[in-house]
Amino acid sequence: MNIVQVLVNSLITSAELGLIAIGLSMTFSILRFANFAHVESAVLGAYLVYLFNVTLGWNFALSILVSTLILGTVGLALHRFIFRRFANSGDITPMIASLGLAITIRHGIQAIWGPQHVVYDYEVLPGNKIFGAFITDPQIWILITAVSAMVGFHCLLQYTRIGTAMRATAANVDLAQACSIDTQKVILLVWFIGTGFAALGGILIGWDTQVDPYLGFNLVIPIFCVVLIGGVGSVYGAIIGSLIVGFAQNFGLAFNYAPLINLFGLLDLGDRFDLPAAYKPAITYMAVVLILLIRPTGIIRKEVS
Amino acid sequence: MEQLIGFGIYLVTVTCIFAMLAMSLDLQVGACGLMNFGQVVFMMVGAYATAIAANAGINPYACIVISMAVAALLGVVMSLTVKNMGGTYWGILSLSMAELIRLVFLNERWLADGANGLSVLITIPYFSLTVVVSTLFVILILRVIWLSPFGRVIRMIREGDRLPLALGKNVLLFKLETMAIGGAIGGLGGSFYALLNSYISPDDGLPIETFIIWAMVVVGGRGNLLGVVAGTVFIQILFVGSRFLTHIVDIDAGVLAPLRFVLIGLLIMGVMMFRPQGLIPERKRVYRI
Amino acid sequence: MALLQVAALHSGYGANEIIHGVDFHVEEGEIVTILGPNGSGKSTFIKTILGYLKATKGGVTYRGNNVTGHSPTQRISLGMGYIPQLFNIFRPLSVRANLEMGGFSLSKQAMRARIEEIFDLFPRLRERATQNAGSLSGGERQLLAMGRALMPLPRLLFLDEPSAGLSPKMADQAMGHIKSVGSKGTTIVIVEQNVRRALSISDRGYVFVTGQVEFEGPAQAILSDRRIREAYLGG
Amino acid sequence: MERLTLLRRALSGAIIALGVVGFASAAFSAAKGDPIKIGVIIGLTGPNAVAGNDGLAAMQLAVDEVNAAGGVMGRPLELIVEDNEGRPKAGVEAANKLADVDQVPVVIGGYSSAIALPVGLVLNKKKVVWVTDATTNKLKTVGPYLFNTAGIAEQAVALVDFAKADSGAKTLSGLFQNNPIGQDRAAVSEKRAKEVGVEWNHSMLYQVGAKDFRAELTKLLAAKPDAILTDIYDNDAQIIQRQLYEMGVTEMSMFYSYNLSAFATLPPKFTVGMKGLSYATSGARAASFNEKFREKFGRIYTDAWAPPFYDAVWIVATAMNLANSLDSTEIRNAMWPAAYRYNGVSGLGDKGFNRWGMQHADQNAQASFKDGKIQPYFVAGSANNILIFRYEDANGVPTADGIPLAEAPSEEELKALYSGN
Repeated sequence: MNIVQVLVNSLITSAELGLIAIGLSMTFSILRFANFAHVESAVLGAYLVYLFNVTLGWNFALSILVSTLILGTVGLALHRFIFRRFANSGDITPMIASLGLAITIRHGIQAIWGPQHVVYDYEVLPGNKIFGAFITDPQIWILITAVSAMVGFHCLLQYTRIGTAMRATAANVDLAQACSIDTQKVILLVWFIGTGFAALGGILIGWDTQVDPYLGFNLVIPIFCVVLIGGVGSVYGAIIGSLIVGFAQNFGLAFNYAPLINLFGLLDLGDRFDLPAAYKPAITYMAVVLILLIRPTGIIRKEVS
Repeated sequence: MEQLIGFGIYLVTVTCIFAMLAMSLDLQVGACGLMNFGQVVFMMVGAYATAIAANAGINPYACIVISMAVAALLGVVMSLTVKNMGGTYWGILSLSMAELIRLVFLNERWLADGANGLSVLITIPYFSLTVVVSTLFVILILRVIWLSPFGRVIRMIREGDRLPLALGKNVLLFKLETMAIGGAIGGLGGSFYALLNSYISPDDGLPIETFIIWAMVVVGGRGNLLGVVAGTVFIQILFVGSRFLTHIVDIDAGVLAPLRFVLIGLLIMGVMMFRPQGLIPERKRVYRI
Repeated sequence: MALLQVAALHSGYGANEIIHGVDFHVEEGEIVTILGPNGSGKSTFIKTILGYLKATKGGVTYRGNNVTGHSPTQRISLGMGYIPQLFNIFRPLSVRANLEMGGFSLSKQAMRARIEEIFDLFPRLRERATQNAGSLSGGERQLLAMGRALMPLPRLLFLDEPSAGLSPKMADQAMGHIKSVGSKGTTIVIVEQNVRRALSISDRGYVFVTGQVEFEGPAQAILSDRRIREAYLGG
Repeated sequence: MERLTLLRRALSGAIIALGVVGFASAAFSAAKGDPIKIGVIIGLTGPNAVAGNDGLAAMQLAVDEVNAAGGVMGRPLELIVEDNEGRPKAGVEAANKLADVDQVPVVIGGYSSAIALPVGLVLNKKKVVWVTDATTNKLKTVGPYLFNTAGIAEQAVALVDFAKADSGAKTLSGLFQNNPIGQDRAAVSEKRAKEVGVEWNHSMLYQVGAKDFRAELTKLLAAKPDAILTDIYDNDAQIIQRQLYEMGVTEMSMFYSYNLSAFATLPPKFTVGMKGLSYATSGARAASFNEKFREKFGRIYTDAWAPPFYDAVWIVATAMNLANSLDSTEIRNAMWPAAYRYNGVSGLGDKGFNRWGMQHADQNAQASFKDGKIQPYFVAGSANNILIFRYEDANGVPTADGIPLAEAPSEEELKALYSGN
């Protein structure tokens, strides 16, 4: 087994999950409901890039920028026309509404673009060879974007006034209002950044793989797992969560468990005990079960009032 | 005409089965605040228990009882993971447990023929009638539970552990009992599901089914049995009724199919926007302690 | 003219009305205590005044402005301040960030100066400036809550049960702090269950029972009225 | 057996001739009157949406042709299409609706066995003919109203033989989707590999719809098998091929696919040297189907099961004409002779049903990718690229399952076949 390749694969998986999870974690902590439409926004963003880049023939980078901004605005509209009215209805009502919205977006996309996958106007090449492992340019971009996002979010939340206001709003909305923080503005900003960032994540995943209407549907549960493993509302939690899931999925399959099962030489039950690939999705779920049983509020324990 | 009645009977039967699953979820969510995102696992395990037992030649009625027992036991096991976990955290944990169980059924061909699933070649006489009567019985039982002291305590737990703990209630025990009852009802629904379709496969236990059951509960009205039944009927009508679009709208079936879901999604969202507490909301009562 | 004038106020949660027509006023510079048994609507009342709940009937006039329809944020910017009962600090934020949030509407310079003033007022907070608020002791949290609320120099400060969860000694200290803040010119409304301690620093008091004002008068009068004490305030 | 083949060739020739005459006279004989409705249950949304839409398109193409050629009993044929949403529950709901409300005598569809089986059970109970192309061996057990126009899993051993003969592989690995068809393929391939003395490394079963297959692929390549068998569909095929290419696999000749058409829309460089089985094997007739499909829908189909769906419509239309009735049992009885005479676009055109209503034989063509296009492929030293599976005994004589029936089995015979149920 090429361990460097497994390592690289792990990092890419983590970065792809993390890109969307960071936005979801932040919006989750402020909006306080599980937004199932978050990941569908990612897919919509990815399709918009297809529209601009392939159908209309725009420059790729420009397409990404415009699409991300449009989706950020879509986020504002979603809040204004749909989710704002759930401010006092607890967390379950908006969750089911977002489920309805997700169904609508997903199938709206299929009605427009069909079920077949689409790809961007981009030449796929064999990856760059680094220490015996292959990594492609889009993957490098994904890693760069994920790391920049991590640093960017950190700086936003820690060193800017509006970022601190976001953390304050996440911690205690009533008190934030008592501080004359315009929490409505904060929430709008969170929708804008969160949805725009989801779109960016979706676009990059689409760039690295392909775009189809079920891109989000197949990602939504793993991403919720990542967010909750890490701890809702913590950007660092989302990063740690995605690293855990990414590494567990790749190393979980690569590892030969024979030494463990033979109790390191005490038994001789065979020399290969691999985890069947069919159980790859189970790795994420096992991680959720184990981690939440040990730490019921995720790895980064947030002190929320 | 006879066939239309047959379709009506089928719809009533399948709606009753899902009403049971929805009421079981409502007992956990609407009453006890347990955000079970893995509800479908009760149905799947119940259906598989019936299928496996039936293939072993066990009496159909005994199969139903076995299904209820197995699902109730699963409910107990799941409740042991709740502890003081927050709503969505346990939601994802329960979803993970449900998916792990489904993956075992999917991947272990020796257990239940893997992805191909199991046929259930037994029937019980007056099946649809049995399902309807069982549903009414479940409604009655849940109504009694709701009004009982037990029901009052679990509704108190829904609002947070603090008050019931302060009153000296063993919160975990109550959650365990709730999950066991919810599991048994879900297992009953699952057993009927297997008998209705004569078949069960891992695809019947996909997470999407859980979310549809959730929509039934929330659209109908959490914490109100009548509301939950109404929600089940509503969602069922959405999914089955929208099939008749084919007869009204003359566009390509490949485009109509996703548009049908656009409509379903919009209607679910619309009900939530304009009736956030559901079609028939819970009547809040004030209790003096 | 009164600083705050409330006339025939009705409010509650949804269809469930809790406040049934309350008249209430606060004069500039006063310390006023709202008393009453559990469930008498004291917290609901001040949440309505602050705009967290909508008044179904009646009006709130503050410094001559009708603020009945204003949002909490608007009222705060007009100079109201509010320290909620239990969740009154941002636990994940540092002490300094808490104060910064308190002075969210201030300019950068004014904020820095104001934080120094708060640190001078409560030196304990200066020692803990970079610590997470969640790690403070109960008394320090009360100080921080107060400091946070004082950041924008409010003219009218509402405190919801400032002594809740504090030991008697710390509760006494908290009252001392409140009194000293009041003596610097801030008008204060306290909601309290601990009658004696709150009234001892107050000018006037209101007694709420089932969403209505049962009695209103000078603090000393309430303290010395055995009938009121026995009927409503548990001695 | 020789005589049988000759007879069938002659019959096929006659049918083709008839078909040509039919098309020639199409202009005069286009169907008129109230349409005759048959049902379709297929996945138009959900995980099988790509395959479902391809299958539906193939059926629509066949319906157009049937109607141009005179329709069914002189009336046009019409499809009532129901989406199975990729959920067994939705499939069963649709089956009940089609049987009870629309009261169609025949329903075509399927794809996923997890849906085709419960739908088949419902339709058999209601005596509605169910024509599917699902692959699980269990289809045999459902009942006498079920027909299958594609080979079932136990017939799909040809790829192992192909890979062994072509590459001389000593070890094989498999990469299959983790669903009924993939699991069946894995089991059948592994069994066959052991039979022909090839070491079976392992079967890698991947999750349909996932976007990240690098862990699976890395492990697959690390085991260094001589050849890799794959059963990959639709959107997954694109990503898997791309990720292989990105991981430095620029030459794909070690890959043998059960479903070569899944890769037909890919950039040619992703499929260099890739080999596998093509199900649309019936020469000019299949080529013409491919061309007509592209013309009508402006795209090529990527699902191997689109041609058998096209055949299914034609067989049903023929059966209805033969039965000259809308009674489902009479149509069912006409299904055997209809398929016996019909010359299809899939599986060498020979679509005869055995007594179970399954294909009596499964025929695939060996093919490979050249410049992104599927071409016939011949193993070195062989002039034949058609792989036929037929149920035979040790002496090469077809067993009962390997004989196509020209007439329906008797009721008693059918009852005996399904008496276990």
